[in-house]
Amino acid sequence: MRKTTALRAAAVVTAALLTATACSSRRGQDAQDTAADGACKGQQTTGITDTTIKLGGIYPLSGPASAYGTISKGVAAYFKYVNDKGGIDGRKVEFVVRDDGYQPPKAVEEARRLVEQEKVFAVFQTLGTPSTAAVWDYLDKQKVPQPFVATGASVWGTDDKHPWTIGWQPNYVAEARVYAKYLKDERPHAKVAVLYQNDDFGKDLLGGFKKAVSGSGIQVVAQESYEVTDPSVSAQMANLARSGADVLLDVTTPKFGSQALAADARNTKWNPLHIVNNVAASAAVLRPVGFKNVQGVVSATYFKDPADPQWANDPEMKTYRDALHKYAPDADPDNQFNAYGWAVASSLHKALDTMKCPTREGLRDAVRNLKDVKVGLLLPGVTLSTGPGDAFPIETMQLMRFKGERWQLFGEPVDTRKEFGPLTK
Amino acid sequence: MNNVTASLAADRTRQLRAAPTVLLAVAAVAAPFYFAPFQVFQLTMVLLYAVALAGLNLLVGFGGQISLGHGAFFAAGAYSTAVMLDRYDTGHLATLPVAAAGCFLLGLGFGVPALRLRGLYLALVTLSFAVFLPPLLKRLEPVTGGSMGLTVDKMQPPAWSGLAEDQWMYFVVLAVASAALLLARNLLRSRVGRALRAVRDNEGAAEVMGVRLSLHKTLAFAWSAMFAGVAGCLYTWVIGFVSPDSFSFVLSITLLAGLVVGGLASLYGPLLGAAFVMYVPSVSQDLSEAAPGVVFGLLIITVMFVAPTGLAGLPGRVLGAVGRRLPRTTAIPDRTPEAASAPDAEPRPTAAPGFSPTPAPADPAVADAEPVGAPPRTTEKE
Amino acid sequence: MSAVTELLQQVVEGLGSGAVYASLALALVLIHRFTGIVNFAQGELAMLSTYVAWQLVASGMPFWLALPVTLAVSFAGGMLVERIVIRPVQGAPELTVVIVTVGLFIFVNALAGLIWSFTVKDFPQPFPDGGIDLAGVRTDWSTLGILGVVAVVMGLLYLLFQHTSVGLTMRAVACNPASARLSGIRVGRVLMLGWGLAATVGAVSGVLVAPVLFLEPNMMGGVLIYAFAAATLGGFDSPVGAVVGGVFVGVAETLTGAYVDVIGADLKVGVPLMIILAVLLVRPQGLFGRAAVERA
Amino acid sequence: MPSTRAHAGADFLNVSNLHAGYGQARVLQGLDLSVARGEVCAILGPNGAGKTTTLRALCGMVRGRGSVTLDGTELLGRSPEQAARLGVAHVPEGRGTFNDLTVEENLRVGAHLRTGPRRRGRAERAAVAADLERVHGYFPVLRRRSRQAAGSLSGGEQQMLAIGRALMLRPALLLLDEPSLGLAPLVTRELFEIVRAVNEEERTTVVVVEQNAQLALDIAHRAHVLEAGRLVLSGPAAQIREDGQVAEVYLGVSVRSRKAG
Repeated sequence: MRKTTALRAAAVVTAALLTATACSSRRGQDAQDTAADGACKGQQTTGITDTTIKLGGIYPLSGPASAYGTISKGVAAYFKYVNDKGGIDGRKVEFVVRDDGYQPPKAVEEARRLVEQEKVFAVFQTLGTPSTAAVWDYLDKQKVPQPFVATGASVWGTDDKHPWTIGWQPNYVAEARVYAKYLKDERPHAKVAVLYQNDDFGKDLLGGFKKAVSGSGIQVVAQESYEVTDPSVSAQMANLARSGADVLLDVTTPKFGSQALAADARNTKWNPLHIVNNVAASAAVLRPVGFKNVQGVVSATYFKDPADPQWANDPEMKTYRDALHKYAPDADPDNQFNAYGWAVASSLHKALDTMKCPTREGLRDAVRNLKDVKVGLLLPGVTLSTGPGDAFPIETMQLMRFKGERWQLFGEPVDTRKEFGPLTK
Repeated sequence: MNNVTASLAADRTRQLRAAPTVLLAVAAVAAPFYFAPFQVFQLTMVLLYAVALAGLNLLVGFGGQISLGHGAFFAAGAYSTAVMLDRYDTGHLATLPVAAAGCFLLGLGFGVPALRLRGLYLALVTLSFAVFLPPLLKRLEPVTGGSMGLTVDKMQPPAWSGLAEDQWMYFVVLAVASAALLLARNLLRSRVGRALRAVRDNEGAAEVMGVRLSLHKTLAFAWSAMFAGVAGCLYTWVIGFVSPDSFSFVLSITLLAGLVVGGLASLYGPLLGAAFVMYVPSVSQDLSEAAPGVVFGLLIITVMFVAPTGLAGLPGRVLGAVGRRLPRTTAIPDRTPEAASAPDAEPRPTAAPGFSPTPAPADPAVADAEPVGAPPRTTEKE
Repeated sequence: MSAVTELLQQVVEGLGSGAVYASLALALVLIHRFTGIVNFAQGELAMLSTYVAWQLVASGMPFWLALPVTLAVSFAGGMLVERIVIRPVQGAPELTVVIVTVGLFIFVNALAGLIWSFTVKDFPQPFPDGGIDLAGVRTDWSTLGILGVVAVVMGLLYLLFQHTSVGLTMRAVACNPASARLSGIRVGRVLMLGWGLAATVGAVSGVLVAPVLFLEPNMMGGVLIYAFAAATLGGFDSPVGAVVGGVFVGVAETLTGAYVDVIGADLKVGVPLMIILAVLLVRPQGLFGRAAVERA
Repeated sequence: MPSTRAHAGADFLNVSNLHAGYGQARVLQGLDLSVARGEVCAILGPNGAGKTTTLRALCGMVRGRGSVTLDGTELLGRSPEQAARLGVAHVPEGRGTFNDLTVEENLRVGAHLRTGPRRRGRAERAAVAADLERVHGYFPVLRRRSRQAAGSLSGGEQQMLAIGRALMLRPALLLLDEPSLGLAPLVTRELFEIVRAVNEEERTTVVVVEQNAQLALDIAHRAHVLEAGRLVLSGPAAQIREDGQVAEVYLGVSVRSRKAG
């Protein structure tokens, strides 16, 4: 008898719940997905109307990688600036930022939230290789564009199973090729020691470098890795110093970049040519080390460093600084990540402008068909180019050397695709 | 006649007690038809974390041993599943028993040295293990895919079910989680569970009672690791992507924090803790766009202030219906939650066992001291 | 470079990292000794103190004036944290207190990021640049400086505990709080004092390591694990043990990273694990702990 | 039955209608008793009668309701450290020595209230030295073990140390909780003799809780018997010792397991 009562209760509750479900289910929201008519018939227009466009970004605002979270501020500032000027082709941008704490499962959750609840037009951007890799299958299945992801892993360009995902910044292999070319030209018999971060970023760059110098007189004689969780790289630097190499390739993120540069400066017995990779080449990284300690350090870049006085009068830089001041007053305009956000957002603006259809498919195709698109904060000579067989928007970088209190660009911009051929898996 | 009334009354109470469980079950089954897919996904993740927390609960809540390395077992389960799917193309279902058994054995291996380590020291050793695992996974690149991680197929709903992917995943995880939570419950009601609690409450007494201490402590570790491994396996099914940096020591600390926030040594604690871990970061972001961490940190502290014994113990505290712990001549009034939250509460570490770094062996208060982390027994739901 | 010189150079490198670990381990041990809890937020509090010092210097105060001000602020801050954050959960299960410190960790880390951003700050180096060369082995002044200051702090703590009546009171509370109260000691105040002291030692640690590690909100996160290892090795109750443990962990980690190829730099983080495990299996109370220290 | 309020009025320690317990467990339910100045008073009773709880309520370790006055000052609602400042020295069950500290340090902690930061004049130091001397006089063994860690002492020595530390407080009221616990009979007897000497020489009022009723009654002037949190009997120690009924009821109980409740 007890059992029947319980069962009956359960049945009643189930019935009630099912009724409630039928009446107010939130699942039905999928029906709101919209499609276009006319020439673009059948294509998805979710998240885009004649007057609005909704984008969603996933950044680490908390946790160990929160230093990069500020990119979202640069992006948001750009969109606010554009909206005040009338929007993108008359469409006001609504930009939703979600925090994934640099954790892949959280990124999946937020991607689903953006697509299913926020109904964004595209996921712009995801940050970091793990988070991007965790969501690209899902976005591909949902046919949601994932343009200009904030990670330089080469896989975004070499992969052919995810047409909806594309990178933006020069991939790490391309950057490695720039350094390889420089060394081949300047120091054909260099013995190179490498300090690298033990993750996709460090390994991609190191691997690309080794491949690019293979067959030349350049040798990698020592390599030491560190974990992001390590307190310092001084022990690694001591080991590299033992190798007696004459070139140090420094593949680090900002804090470790400062540490490595400082360790190199401290060690008066070992004076290699110090090549620091782009991520750690901001003036903000070099200043704490002391400018006198980083003279002659070489790096490569593709966008204008806001902390570098040589761009102080650059019109786009001025616009950027004014806009950041106005729309993101708590963000530091000197921080290169804010400038990165601005540059990538204006790149998306250009891509949206070239869409044939104002649809998700339109954006997917537009970002894969960019022809020498110029973007204000990118270096002169660096443009966005993609096409069939080329899913790497930026592959050109220019070398620079630190002198006095600023970076000095030297040589011609290096188009790695031209120099080394297209990158394949 | 009296007997009949009494048994009827007992039936009534049993029904009353069963009612929330039944309601919960019905709600659990109906949820994926009501909520949006991403919300269903969130619920799936809650269940998944609840499995891991239930395992941790066996060890910390009932065994009295602190592990800050359960993220590592979680990772082991996730990676073994991903590798099987990626390299050997086994079906999804085949990975579950392997992950479970593998982690059980791993836990058994860990349980042996854990015997010699207590409290703090065990926590630190397990924490170092959790720190060590990501670089190790990167080193084993040929198998684990290195720092790029492995992308594997998620589980797909069979055609006959007529369910969407998120719904199907939800039900699969629901089934596994229910089984796991039931198993945890039964484990605790079995001889093993009683032995575990005896060990927690008083090792000396447990030994006198003839409990084979070392065996049970090792087994507790193994079971606990198995649950974490199963959760890891589910993780791979649901997320379809594993990478070393997904399993940093932050995961281990998050798991422990989730468990304590949810409520140690309680059956619903793991579910509440999992929900906390899952939803509160999002809530934090809604409250403060600029620095979600500030809000998240404050929320953890606030919850611990309001519910020092975890969320599961909160209703009881609010109702004031907690049967307070019966004192003995050595009773420790200071450790009851009431004393802690009373407005005029002063720091009364007087008798808090484990408080003094060197408990005087002669002090009888220590003899029935609770182990580190054990909650006052009032929160037990059993 | 001969093999011996090279080995010695590696040992010196290890001493450098070891000094960093030891300095934070000292603060950890202090709190544990007086309150019996492991303070996960210790490193973050030290980082916060360092930002205070940085802010003072950045606003024009000379370093040697900013330092005592920072130490005083940290002392008061530590007492305040005990009073506001820790005392409300004093009677709760120990794990609850530990989780509160985890919450504090997250809070302080995010707060520092909010106020000072995650950009690396340059922190004035109190020690002269360069170093000395002894038989081909180069030691930076900063390494020597950190080791020296850590030794001095350790010595001061020893004097405080062993030769002052405040120290006696503190040790009595650490040993048996119940009896301490019965002797009329205001345990609450002593606990606040303990937190204040630990925060001060942490501030010293932060200021020492900031020029080497570079100041940003995650500066101390990585150090914490090693400081745990150092403290465990030293028995978690002894300041001397913490320092010896820290130096030992630093040297062992550097040497294995350099000479044991199987381990290499990427897996050297496993060294503290092996050390902790080995030490605890042989001597569960750590190198400097007393047998009775083993805690339930 | 003799009156439960034997000689009220001019009492040094006065307990009236004391309720105390732990959580929901009420141990003392309206206890009344009084102790005259300079008296040694024994509290006896079966396990769980509330003897230890009474002492804990007196020194503030356990909260109580009702009234406890010491020389007219209310003790209830005070913390142990406040009670200590009023001259209540409690030697807890299990002794509660500072095992990591040396014997001398233990004693110095006992004098803590007189050597606090604001009181470290020459006179105070001399007074502490004199107190050390005094305690060493009662317990010569503590002088010999001065530099030894308290944890390394034997049980009897630890108990002496605990009492010595309490005496360093120059207490007005000395509370002893089961001083004989775990000690050999010979040691216990010695200990009780010293307590008697302290009482006689310094006129310190002593309240002792003891399972070994015989011993306690030997040194006590008066005795109170508790049962289930209430006073059931009180009177001069000699009288109670002679009373066959008490011996039967009370000593009979005391033979049973010591720590079951």
